[in-house]
Amino acid sequence: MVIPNSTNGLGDAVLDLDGLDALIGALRADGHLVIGPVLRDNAITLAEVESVVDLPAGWGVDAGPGRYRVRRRSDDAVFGHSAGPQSWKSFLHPSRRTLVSSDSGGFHVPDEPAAKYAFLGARACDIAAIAKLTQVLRSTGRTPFVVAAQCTEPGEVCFCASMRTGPAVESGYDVALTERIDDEGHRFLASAGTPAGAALLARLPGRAAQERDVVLAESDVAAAADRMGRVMPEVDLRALLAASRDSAHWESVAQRCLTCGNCTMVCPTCFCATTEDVTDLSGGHAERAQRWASCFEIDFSGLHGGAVRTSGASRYRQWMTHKLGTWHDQFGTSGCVGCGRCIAWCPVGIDITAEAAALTDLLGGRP
Amino acid sequence: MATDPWLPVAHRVRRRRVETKDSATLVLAPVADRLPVFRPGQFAMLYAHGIGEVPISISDIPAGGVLVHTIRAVGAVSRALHSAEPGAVLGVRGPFGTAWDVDRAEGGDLLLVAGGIGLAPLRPALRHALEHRSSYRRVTLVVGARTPSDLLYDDELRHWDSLADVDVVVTVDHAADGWTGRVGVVTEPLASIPLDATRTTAMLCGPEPMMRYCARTLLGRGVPDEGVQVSLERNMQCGTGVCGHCQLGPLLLCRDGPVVDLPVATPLMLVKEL
Amino acid sequence: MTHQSRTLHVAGLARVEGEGALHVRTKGARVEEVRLNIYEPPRFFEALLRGRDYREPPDITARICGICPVAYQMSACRAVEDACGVEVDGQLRALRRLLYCGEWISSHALHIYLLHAPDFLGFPDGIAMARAQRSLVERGLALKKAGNSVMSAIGGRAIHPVNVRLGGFYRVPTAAELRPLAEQLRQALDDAVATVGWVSGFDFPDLDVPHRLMALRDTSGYPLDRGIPHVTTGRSFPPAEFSSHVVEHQVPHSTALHARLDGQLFLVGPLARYSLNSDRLSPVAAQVATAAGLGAQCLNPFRSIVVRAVEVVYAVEEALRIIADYERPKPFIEVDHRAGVGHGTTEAPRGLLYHRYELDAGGAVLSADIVPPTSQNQAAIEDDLTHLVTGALGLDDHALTHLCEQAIRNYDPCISCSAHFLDLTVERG
Amino acid sequence: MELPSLAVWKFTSCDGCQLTLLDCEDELLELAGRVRISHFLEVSGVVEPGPHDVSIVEGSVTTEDEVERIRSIRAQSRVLVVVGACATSGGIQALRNFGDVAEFRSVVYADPSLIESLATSTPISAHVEVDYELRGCPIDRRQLLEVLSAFLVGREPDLPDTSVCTECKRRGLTCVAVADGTPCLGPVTHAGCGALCPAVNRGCYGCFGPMTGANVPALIPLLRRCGMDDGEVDRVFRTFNAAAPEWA
Ligand SMILES: Cc1cc2nc3c(=O)[nH]c(=O)nc-3n(C[C@H](O)[C@H](O)[C@H](O)COP(=O)(O)OP(=O)(O)OC[C@H]3O[C@@H](n4cnc5c(N)ncnc54)[C@H](O)[C@@H]3O)c2cc1C
Ligand code: SF4
Ligand code: SF4
Ligand code: SF4
Repeated sequence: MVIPNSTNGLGDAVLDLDGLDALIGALRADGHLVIGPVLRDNAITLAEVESVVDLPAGWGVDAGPGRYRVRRRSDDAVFGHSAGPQSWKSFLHPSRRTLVSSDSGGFHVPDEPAAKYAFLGARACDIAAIAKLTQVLRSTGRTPFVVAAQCTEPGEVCFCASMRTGPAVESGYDVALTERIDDEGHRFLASAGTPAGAALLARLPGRAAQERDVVLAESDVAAAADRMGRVMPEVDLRALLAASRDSAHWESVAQRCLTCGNCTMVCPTCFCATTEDVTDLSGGHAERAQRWASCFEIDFSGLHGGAVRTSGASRYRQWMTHKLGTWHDQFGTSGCVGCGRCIAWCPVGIDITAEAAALTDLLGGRP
Repeated sequence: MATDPWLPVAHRVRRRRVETKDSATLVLAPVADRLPVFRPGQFAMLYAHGIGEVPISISDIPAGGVLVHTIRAVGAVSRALHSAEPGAVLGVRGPFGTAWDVDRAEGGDLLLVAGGIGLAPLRPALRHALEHRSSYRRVTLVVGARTPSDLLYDDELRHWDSLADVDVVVTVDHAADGWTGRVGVVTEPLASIPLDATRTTAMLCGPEPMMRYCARTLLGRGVPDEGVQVSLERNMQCGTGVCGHCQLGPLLLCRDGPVVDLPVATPLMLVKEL
Repeated sequence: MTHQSRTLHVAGLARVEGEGALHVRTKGARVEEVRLNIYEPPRFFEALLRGRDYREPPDITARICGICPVAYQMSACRAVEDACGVEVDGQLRALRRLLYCGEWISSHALHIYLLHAPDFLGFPDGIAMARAQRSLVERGLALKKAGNSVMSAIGGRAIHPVNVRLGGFYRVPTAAELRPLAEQLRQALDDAVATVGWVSGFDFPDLDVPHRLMALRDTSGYPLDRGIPHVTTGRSFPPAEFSSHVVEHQVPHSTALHARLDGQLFLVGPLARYSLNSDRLSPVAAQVATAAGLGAQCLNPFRSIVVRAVEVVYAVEEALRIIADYERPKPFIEVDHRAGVGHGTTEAPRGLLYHRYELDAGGAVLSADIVPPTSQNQAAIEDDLTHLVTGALGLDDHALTHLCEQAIRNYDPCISCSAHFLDLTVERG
Repeated sequence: MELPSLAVWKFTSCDGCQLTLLDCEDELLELAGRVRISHFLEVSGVVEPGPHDVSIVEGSVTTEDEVERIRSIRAQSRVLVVVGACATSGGIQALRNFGDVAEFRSVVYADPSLIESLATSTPISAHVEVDYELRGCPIDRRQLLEVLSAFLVGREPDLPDTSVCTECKRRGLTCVAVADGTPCLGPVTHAGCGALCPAVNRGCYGCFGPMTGANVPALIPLLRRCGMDDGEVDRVFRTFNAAAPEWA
C-alpha cells in the first residue's frame, strides 16, 4: 500500500498489529530469519520472532546503573522498552564461531550458509552500532533487512542524543516503524528507507499515512530526545581521554570495578575477540575458532612473560579510552552509540557518562 | 589466492638452520599460492597445525615467494614452529603491518640497533641498504645479545663486519670464554659510535626498555625525534585489526605498527600498562 | 593345603569408588580377622555443617560423594524440609524423581559395565573389556550418558548439580526442553533391557546373604526419593526413629563408621530394595526381571548386577513416565525455617541414605547426622568376606585376593561416601 | 609407537573430579586408545610403576601420608595436572582451617584418637609445583578434555583466567544480579563452568574459586544490595574454595 507523497518519495503507510504481523509473515515468506524482541528470563532479549504474538506486548523496562527490571506498561506497546541485555552484535559478530579448520587436506574455511536475517525493532543507537561494527569488521556478508523501531521511550541509562546517534533513525534501515497507541488505536507509521523496504510495505495491508500521522510520529520521536536519562559531557572526548592517561581517577574507578567484562560483552560495538585452537584427541583435525574477548580479561594483553595490563585501573582505562577516544584514531568515529547497556548491565553500576564527567571536572572542564 | 582473511596459505619448510640454542631460521616455500611480497619490518602470522598461530617478522626476502623467518622458542607455538623440520607444512598469513621506512633514510646515515631476536626483523632492512649501498652514507649495525652464543646469524655478522662500507658493533651482556668483543648493554656503544646526528635515521628493535634507553641516548646526541623508528610488540591474533589485542593507545599495532615513528611511540611507551 | 598362617593384603582396591584396602588374617583353617580398611581421610562434614544456614546442606553434603551427589541433595532436602514442616509434592516431586533416575541410570551403568562385569567375564578392567568387546562397552557408555543427560537437563550438571534447592529447583524445564531427553531415553530403554539379558547370562556362584535387608518402601512406586524404612523381618519404622534402630559405632581400622540394625548385621542397597519392592516395578522392568530369573526376592550378592540392571530399566521407564506426564510447575515452594529436627531418607544407588538436621530458631544448623549406605553395609560385608574366605582357604593368595575383590565389588561400596574405605591384606597365620 | 602414560591419583576428595573422566562417554574409548592408563584405581587394578607422562591429581592434602605421597607422585610425573577445588584450594574440607580439628574429630567420631588427620586441608600447590590447574567443584568435562587433547598434540590448553560473567554473556544469558537482584559471585569467579548457575536463574556460588585479580571488596556491596546479610556474605565465600587466599 504505497503512498506517493512521503518525504523520501518511497511512501509511508500506517499498519495496525495485523499489519505488523503481516510484515513479519512477509519477511519470513521471503526466507528471512526474523529476530526481534521477546520477553525471556525477566528481560527483553533478542530471539526469533514467528509472529506478532511473540513480541513483548505491554512490557516496558526500568533501568538504572546495575539495575534492569521489566515492568507491565499501562498499554500494549510492543516496542515500548529500551535496550536489553543483548544487541544485534550477537548475530553479526557471534560470541563464538569457527574461523578455519586444518587437516591432512589443508586449510578450510567453514562453508556454513550465512543466515538471512531480518532485524525487527532495531533502535537508532542499535543501527549506528551495526554500522560501526560492520566498518570495523569490514563485514562482507549478507546485510540484514532492518526494520527499525523509532525510539519514543528512552530509558534512564540512555544517552544516544548526546552521542548524535538518535533517537531518530535517519539511515541504515529498510523500514522504520513509529509505534503509537492513542484513542485511535494501536498503530505503526511505517516509512521505507530503501526500495526493498518500499516493496515490502507495498505487500502489506494498511492505510496510507496522512500528514497528521507523520507529524505525530515526528513529534513523539523529537520529544524522546529531551527525555534521555543521561548525557555525555559536551567536550572533545578524544582529547579528554588522551589527556587523562595518567589520571589518578582510574584508580578510583578500579576500586569499584569488578573487571568482570560485562560492559564489553553487552556493548553493541565492542568487537574484540580471542582465537582458540581446538584439536580432537587424535590431533588430526584442528580448528581455529574465535570467541568474544574483553579487554578486562587478564590474558587479553598477554605476552610471553606476562600481561601488559594487569591492574584493574589500566584495564578500565583501556576500555573507556577505546570506546570514547582512540576509536576515533583507529576508525574515525566514536566507539560509543549511547545505548546505555554498559551502565545497566555493569553489576556494580559503573556509569561511563559519570566517569567521563569526573574526568572532565578533573581537567577543569577543558581537555 | 586466499580470500578469507583467516585462511592460512600453505608453505613447506625448505630449510631449517639452527641459529642459537633456542632460535632457528626457517625457509618457507609456497606449496601452491603465493603471498604478496613482504617489505622489511613486516610480519606474518605463522600457524603450526593444532598448536596455534603467532606473529613472526620476515627476516629475509628472497625472490619467488619464499619466506624466511627466524623464531625463538619461548612457548608452545613458537616451540612448534622452531622445531618444524624440512618437509613440514605451515600455514602463513600476511604480509601484515608497517615496514621500516628505508626510503626516508636515503641520503643520510642509517643506524640499526638490535637486541636479541630483534635482529631478525632488521636484517631485511640492512640487506636492502647493502643492495642500495650508494643511496646511504654511513651504515652502522649495533647488535646486543645476552651471551655470545645468543647471537643470531653469526656467519653473516662476520661477513658484514668484513665489509668496508658497514660498521658492525656487537656487544654482549655476559662474556663467555674466548669472547674478545665488547661486554655491556647496547646503549653504551651508541653513546660513542661516530654519528652525523642530524642526518641519521635509526631503526630500533628489541625489548621495550632497551629501545627506550637507546632512543634517549640517540636524542641526547642530537638525532631528531622523527629520525627514529621502533618496532613494537603486543599480543596479536588476527593481523588485520579486527581482534583488538594489539592496541597501544590509539594504535592497532598489527595495522599501524609494528614499526612506529618515535614521536608517536614515545608518549605511549611512557604510560604504564597502556 | 598347608595349615600355615598367612596374611593377604590388597592395597588400593580397584574398581570401587574411593580408596580402601582389605586385610585378611588367617591361622590354619580359621579366619582370624577380616578388615575392610577405609583410608579415605576424614572430611568432617557433620562438624562443618554446624552453624551453616538451613538452605546449605543440599549443596554442601553433595560434596561428600561425587558418585551419588543427587542422593545427598535429596536426603538433605527431605531432612531440612521435614524440620521446616514442608512436603514437596506433585510435579516438583516428579522432577526430583526424574533427577534421581538420572543418577541411578548413570551410577548403575558405570558399575555394571566398567567395574563389575569384567569380574564375570575375566577381564582385568572395563578398558580391556572394551578392547575385546567394544560395542558392548559402547552400549554401557550410551546408557550412562543418558543418565548424565537427565542430570544435566534437570540439575544443570551431572556431578554436584546446581539446580537443586530446598522446596524444589531454581529453574524448572519447559516441556519442550524435556522432549529431546525423552528421545534419548527411549533408545536407553532398549539398551537397558538388553543389559538385563546380557548380565543375567553370567555365571553366579550360589550364595545367599544371611543378613537382614533394609530399604525404603513407599505408598506407591519403587522407592527413590522417599519412603519408610522396611526390614526383611517384616518390621518398619518411621524415618524419625532411624537412629534408634541403626546405631553407628567406630572401628579402629577405618575412618568409616560401622552400623548395626537393632544390634544385628544388615545390608542396604539393590538387593534390599528389590527384595522389599519387587512388586513395585514398572511393567517392562517387572517383565525383564522375571525373564532374568529373579524371584520376588534376590539374596545372592553376585546377582546384584542383575538387580542393578533391572533397576536401570525401572529408572528409564520411570523417567519416561515423568516426562510424559510433565506439566511445568512453579520452580519451588517457599521453605521457611523454624526450630526443630528433621529426618530425610532416600534410596541412593548404593542404598538407604539417612540425613538428620537440628535447626535453631534462626535457621542455623545445630547438629547434623549423615548415615551413608556403605557404612551401614561395611560390617555385613566384612562378615560375608569372613565366610567367603573360610570356604576358600584352599585358593592361593592371588586367587583368594581376586575372589575377595569381586565379592566386595558385589556391594558396589562407595568409599568416598563412607566419609566417616580399600587395600586387601591377607595375613595367613 | 609408545603411548603416553596417564595416571590418576586421589587425595582427600569426593571422587567427583576423577569421575568426570569417566563421564566423557563419547571420548573415553578413544582416549583409552591414545594413552596407556598406568594408574587409575577407580577403573582398573592394573598399576604400573612410574614415571608417568601425565598425572591427574584429585583431592587436597589432609594427612601426613598424603604429604609424602604427593612428593613421590610429583617426582614420577612429567606433567602434573591438579583437578578440582580440593586440589586447587583445599576444598570444602578446608573449612577446618578456620576451626578446631580436634573438636571436629570429636563431633564425628566416638574415639577421635584413632583418626589421623592434619589440622589443615591444603591445595597440592602448597606442597609441590603443579603444571596445570583445573578449577571447579567439580571440574568441567570439556576443560578436562581440553587439557588432555592439548597435551596429546603439544598445545597449550585454553583455560581462560577470566570471570564467569564473560561465559554468561557469551551464552546470551540474562544477568541474574542485574535483572533479578539475585546475589551472584560470577564477577569474581574463575571461568570454566560455562555459567551453569545463571543458566538456571541461580547466582554463581563460586565453585570455580577466584579468578586472578578478583576484586572481592567491590562485590560485597552488590551482594548486600541483593539482600545478603553479613553472615550470608561470609558463608558464601566459605564453601568449596574457602581457603583460596583471595576469598579467605
Ligand atoms: C610483530 C611481531 C613480530 C614478531 N617477530 C618475531 C620474530 O621474528 N621471531 C620471534 O621469535 N618472535 C617474534 N615475535 C614474538 C612472538 O610472536 C612470540 O614469541 C610468540 O607469540 C610467543 O608465542 P608462544 O605461543 O610460543 O608463547 P606463549 O608465551 O605461550 O604465548 C601464548 C600466546 O600469547 C600470545 N603472545 C605471547 N607472546 C607474544 C608476543 N611477544 N607477541 C605477540 N603475541 C604474543 C600469542 O597469542 C601466543 O599464542 C614477534 C611478535 C610480534 C608482535
Ligand atoms: S559504551 Fe556503553 S553506552 Fe556506549 S555503546 Fe557501548 S554499551 Fe552502549
Ligand atoms: S548473572 Fe552473574 S555471572 Fe552472569 S553476568 Fe550477572 S553477575 Fe556475571
Ligand atoms: S556458575 Fe559458579 S557456582 Fe555455578 S557451576 Fe559455575 S562457577 Fe560453579
